[in-house]
Amino acid sequence: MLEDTIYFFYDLVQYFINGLAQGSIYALIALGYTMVYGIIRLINFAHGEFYMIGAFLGFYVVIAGHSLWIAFPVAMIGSGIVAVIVERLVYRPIRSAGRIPALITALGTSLFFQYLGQGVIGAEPKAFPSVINDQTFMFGEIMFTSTQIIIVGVTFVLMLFLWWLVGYTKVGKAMRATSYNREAAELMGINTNRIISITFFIGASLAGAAGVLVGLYYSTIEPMMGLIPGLKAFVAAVLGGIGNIPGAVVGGLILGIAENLVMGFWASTYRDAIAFAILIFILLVKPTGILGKNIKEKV
Amino acid sequence: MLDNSVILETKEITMRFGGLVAVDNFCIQLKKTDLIGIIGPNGAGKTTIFNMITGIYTPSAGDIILDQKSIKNRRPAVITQLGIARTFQNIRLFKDLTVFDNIRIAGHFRMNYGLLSSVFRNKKFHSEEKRLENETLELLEIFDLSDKKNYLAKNLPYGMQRRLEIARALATRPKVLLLDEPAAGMNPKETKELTDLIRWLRDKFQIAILLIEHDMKLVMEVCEKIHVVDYGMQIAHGLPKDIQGNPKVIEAYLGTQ
Amino acid sequence: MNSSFIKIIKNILIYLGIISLTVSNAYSNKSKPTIDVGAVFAMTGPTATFGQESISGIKLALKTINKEGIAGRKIRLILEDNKGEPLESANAVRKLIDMDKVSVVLGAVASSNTLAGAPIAQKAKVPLLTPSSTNPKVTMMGDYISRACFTDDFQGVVMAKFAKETLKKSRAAIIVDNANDYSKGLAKVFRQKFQEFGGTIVSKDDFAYQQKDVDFRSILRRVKRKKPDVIFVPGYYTEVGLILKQAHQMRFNVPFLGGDGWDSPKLQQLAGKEAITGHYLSSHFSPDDSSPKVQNFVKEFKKEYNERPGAMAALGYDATFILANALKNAKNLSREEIKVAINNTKNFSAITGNITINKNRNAVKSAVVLKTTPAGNVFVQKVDP
Amino acid sequence: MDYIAHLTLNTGIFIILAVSLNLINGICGQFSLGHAGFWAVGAYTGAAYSVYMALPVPDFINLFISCIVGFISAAFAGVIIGVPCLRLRGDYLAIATLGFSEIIRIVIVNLDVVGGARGFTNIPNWSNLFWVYSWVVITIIIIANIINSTHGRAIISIREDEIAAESMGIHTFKYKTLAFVIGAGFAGLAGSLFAHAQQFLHPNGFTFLWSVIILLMVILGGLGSITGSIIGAIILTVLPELLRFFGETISQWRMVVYSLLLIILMLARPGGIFGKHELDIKSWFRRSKL
Repeated sequence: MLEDTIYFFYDLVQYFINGLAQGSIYALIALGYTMVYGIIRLINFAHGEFYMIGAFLGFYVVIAGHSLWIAFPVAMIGSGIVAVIVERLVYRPIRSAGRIPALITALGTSLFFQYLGQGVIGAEPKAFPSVINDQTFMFGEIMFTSTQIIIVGVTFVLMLFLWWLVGYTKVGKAMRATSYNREAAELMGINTNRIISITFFIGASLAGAAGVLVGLYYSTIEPMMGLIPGLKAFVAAVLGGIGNIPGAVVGGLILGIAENLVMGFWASTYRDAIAFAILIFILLVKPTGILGKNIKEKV
Repeated sequence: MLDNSVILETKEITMRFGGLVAVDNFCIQLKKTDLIGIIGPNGAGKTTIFNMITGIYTPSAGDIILDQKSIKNRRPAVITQLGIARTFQNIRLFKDLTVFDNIRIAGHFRMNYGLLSSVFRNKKFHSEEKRLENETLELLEIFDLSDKKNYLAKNLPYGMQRRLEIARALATRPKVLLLDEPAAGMNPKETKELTDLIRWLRDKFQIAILLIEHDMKLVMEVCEKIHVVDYGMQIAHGLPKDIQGNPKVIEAYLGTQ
Repeated sequence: MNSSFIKIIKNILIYLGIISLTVSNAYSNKSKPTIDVGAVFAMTGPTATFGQESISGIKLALKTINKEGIAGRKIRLILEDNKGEPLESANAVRKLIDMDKVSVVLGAVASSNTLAGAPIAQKAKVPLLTPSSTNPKVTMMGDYISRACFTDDFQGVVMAKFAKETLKKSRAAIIVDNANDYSKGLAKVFRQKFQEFGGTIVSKDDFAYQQKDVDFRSILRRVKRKKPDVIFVPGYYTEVGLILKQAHQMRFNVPFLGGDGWDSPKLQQLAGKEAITGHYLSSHFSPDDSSPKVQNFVKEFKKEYNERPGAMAALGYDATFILANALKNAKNLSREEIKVAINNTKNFSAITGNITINKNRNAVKSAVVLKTTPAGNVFVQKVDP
Repeated sequence: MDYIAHLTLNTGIFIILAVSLNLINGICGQFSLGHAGFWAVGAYTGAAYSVYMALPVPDFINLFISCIVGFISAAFAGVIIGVPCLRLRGDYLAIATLGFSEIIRIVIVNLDVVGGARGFTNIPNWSNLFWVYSWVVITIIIIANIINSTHGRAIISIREDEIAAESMGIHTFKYKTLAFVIGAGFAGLAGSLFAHAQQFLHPNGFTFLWSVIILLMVILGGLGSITGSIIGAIILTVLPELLRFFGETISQWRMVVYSLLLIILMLARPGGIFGKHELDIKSWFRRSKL
């Protein structure tokens, strides 16, 4: 009996650690979601595909024999550039047409990249080479790997960077102004189109970084890989309060941990159901998310 | 019954948003055919008072009595059905619908046929729709909007949109009509017409009217009694001529020297 | 209201007209110098990897077959994508039968897709041969439906027997892909047979994951708690590779067993060198098989696609040859006679074994048990039905 | 012409789905992304009736009962989902309904009585063109008649301005739920027809992607336009099939083509082909005379 209890706590900690690593990846994708939503109120369904593009860019750089120090920037800049192009060609013209047409366009863009990926690079999963020496650390019954540490670390650093960028720099101030009231920001001399492009670039770069991390962590990448994490990241963003940077990270971590607890103690069959149930619960109880602020509609 | 019985009364209603007190202990009484104005500087909490009366906000404290019954925790739709109609400061018409449909929608809750009748188009459906159509046309005639019947609401000139909104509110057959800055954005000629319209409405429909207005001239001319609010507090009430000379009111509007 | 009725009917008529025009232009008055064979596979969508691999095998086989042709006529492949979805599969099968007037349909991989298409082929009396749908229900749809592979039942028995009798293991855990009918079918048979042979299954319910999952650490942790000495994972290599890798990191030291879903060179890549060693799978053929037929296939496949062939490719290849053989033996090329010829396939020597189609239209052939190594799977034993 | 017959039949089913979703998204203005969930509920319950409980009556009566079963169960699911979720607005409602429809799918995967992940087989083939299009006509009449009544105007007013609607004495929540439940019910009915046409159901046939496709049909035609939805359903059912006729290469790339067309259409006509208006052939002639 006592042994069972001890095991229970060991397991709890273990699932927590696993969830932290998985949640960090959701968080990285969610950061981009939340930034884009925050600034133009668009659920950018194609965001999961930026993550996929980042993963493949990283993959090809590594395959070509370069180190991770090159793979990361290439993946981040590459998916950032793709995002900027998509924003320029597709989202900017549709922006004035309202939110629903923009949402549909985002769905179309997402499908486009998925199927383009399948056509160009093939549907079969590619094995991401293990370029770092993945060490396993054991503390009694609890185990974690160096990749897990890297993932959590990178996420944390990138979140802090973003937090600083949005909160304490001129660009960040312009972003906040654009998000609050685009017309007013424009009148204040802010080039809002440029700010929106920058936001897309940064958001997609983070997703690109997440793509490479996922390649390292799970060692598999494929063109459809963005679909589910994209949805989950959106759930995470809503969970934490959409438009809110620390919120996206908190939401991602909570989601990751909750999923791992469900898988560990119950059945993974219901894992996605639980993720959506959490989402619905949050929406009903506190629609602005855990860290979001309450806004009343003005009458 | 006495003709001048109180129809609507707010008893010390208070509205708090977090720490901010938007309206503090506001009291007002409307008799059956009263025409009362609420004035006050921007952000004084006037619209919040309307929102509480119409049920969009629930007051943090106090009570609202309509026809001797509390309507404090009722939904806006129920309050409208019980007899309070309103217009909005920033005109909330159904912009993409016709003038005719705007008015017909306001008659909805008095329609007496069910969903099945609308599917099977029975006798009841046709007679009720006919009745609504007649009432609507009548009202449009009164408001001089008959020839604009099939225009989309958004295509009407501004003054006409205001008029349509008032007509729409009246189509709910209210006992009390709340007008939120009806003259906002109107030119002097339109304002003059509005002044006449408001008086005429009260006499024709025998209703109580409560209006919020910035245009002092209109308020002074049309209202029989005026309440002044500032920072959510009622700082004065009385007859227009009394209000005009009240130092507190002047201070609220012009600031202290 | 009346006017909108008319509108609707008008719309329908117009669009029917457009279709029939397009179609009749393209398909009328065509004499057929070729034998048209339809293929329905997932070329796009989440399960496209299996469809694309199968098609590689089929095309390779056709290349050889069409060198000579069937009585001077070449086989023309008409490929339709089903996106891995049941509805699309049904549409594709209908299109092939109705528009292209194909003689035979090959497809699909996922049993859910084949099951959606099978009733249509049966009703239209067009033979449908599936290379790799292992759900027993598929061929129960009627006499025009047959398969070139064994069923879930057989593989489950093979691995249960192997675990108990060859590896001498007694406590098995089962990790199943819950969204996958193939995986659930195998798991069910394995559970039943392993217990019949005297083994224990460590948990009442199978441990479950879902296709497309990438993180299995928490499930594996639960499995470890039950202290099994062998673990049966009848999934597809896309997930199994990751399971093996993560299990290795978690210091599992028991063998993992699986079915033909494991059989792809990608498994080695996904799991990595350290994690891949010492597990077993049942499959249709072994690339190490020294028979010239198999060696030739492996060589040609490598030449064509620069990859080692997996099970799906081999099955696609074999199904095409079974079909070619049937076309040669058929009295004439009517669909009815082709069906008879396919169902009469006896002892046909193919790369996945000597194939006989039995009275339930399932392929009866031997299975092989392979052991995983970093260089590829190596042959352990052959199990006859 | 089995292929064309079935394509026509599927088109009919998607017309019902698109028109019913239009009631929720276009007419009432509530952005739902979970229509595939209701479709699945109707398909599975309708099929379960036919497989396990069919009465000894002629097929078409059984089909009728099965459609009613599908309608009622999907409408019931609509109540369960709508009552809590319809308090949400816009994107949030979209994501909540998406979540619910995924939950429905996951529950079906784990329900062995209807085949679970192995799929539901042996469903009788009762649907035919006549019954499907009878239901199409019935659906359109019912929904059009509701829209053109005081109840419909109440629903439309919610789309136009929810707060103003409430202030006009309309129980907005009641009418939102009503539109949602009726829409869900007809999706269920379409599901039952679908089950008896396909004879086989699999949870993978009701993924989130299908909710998106049905939504695209509605949006393509124009949110709020019934005729638009019908034409949107026709185009999006026929187009992917039509692309099959352009050879193997195009067929493999058709999803890319499809998504590109979608983006271009949105850029060119964001309101859909017909916007909020109904198709009126007479007005075309009037315009051309000018």
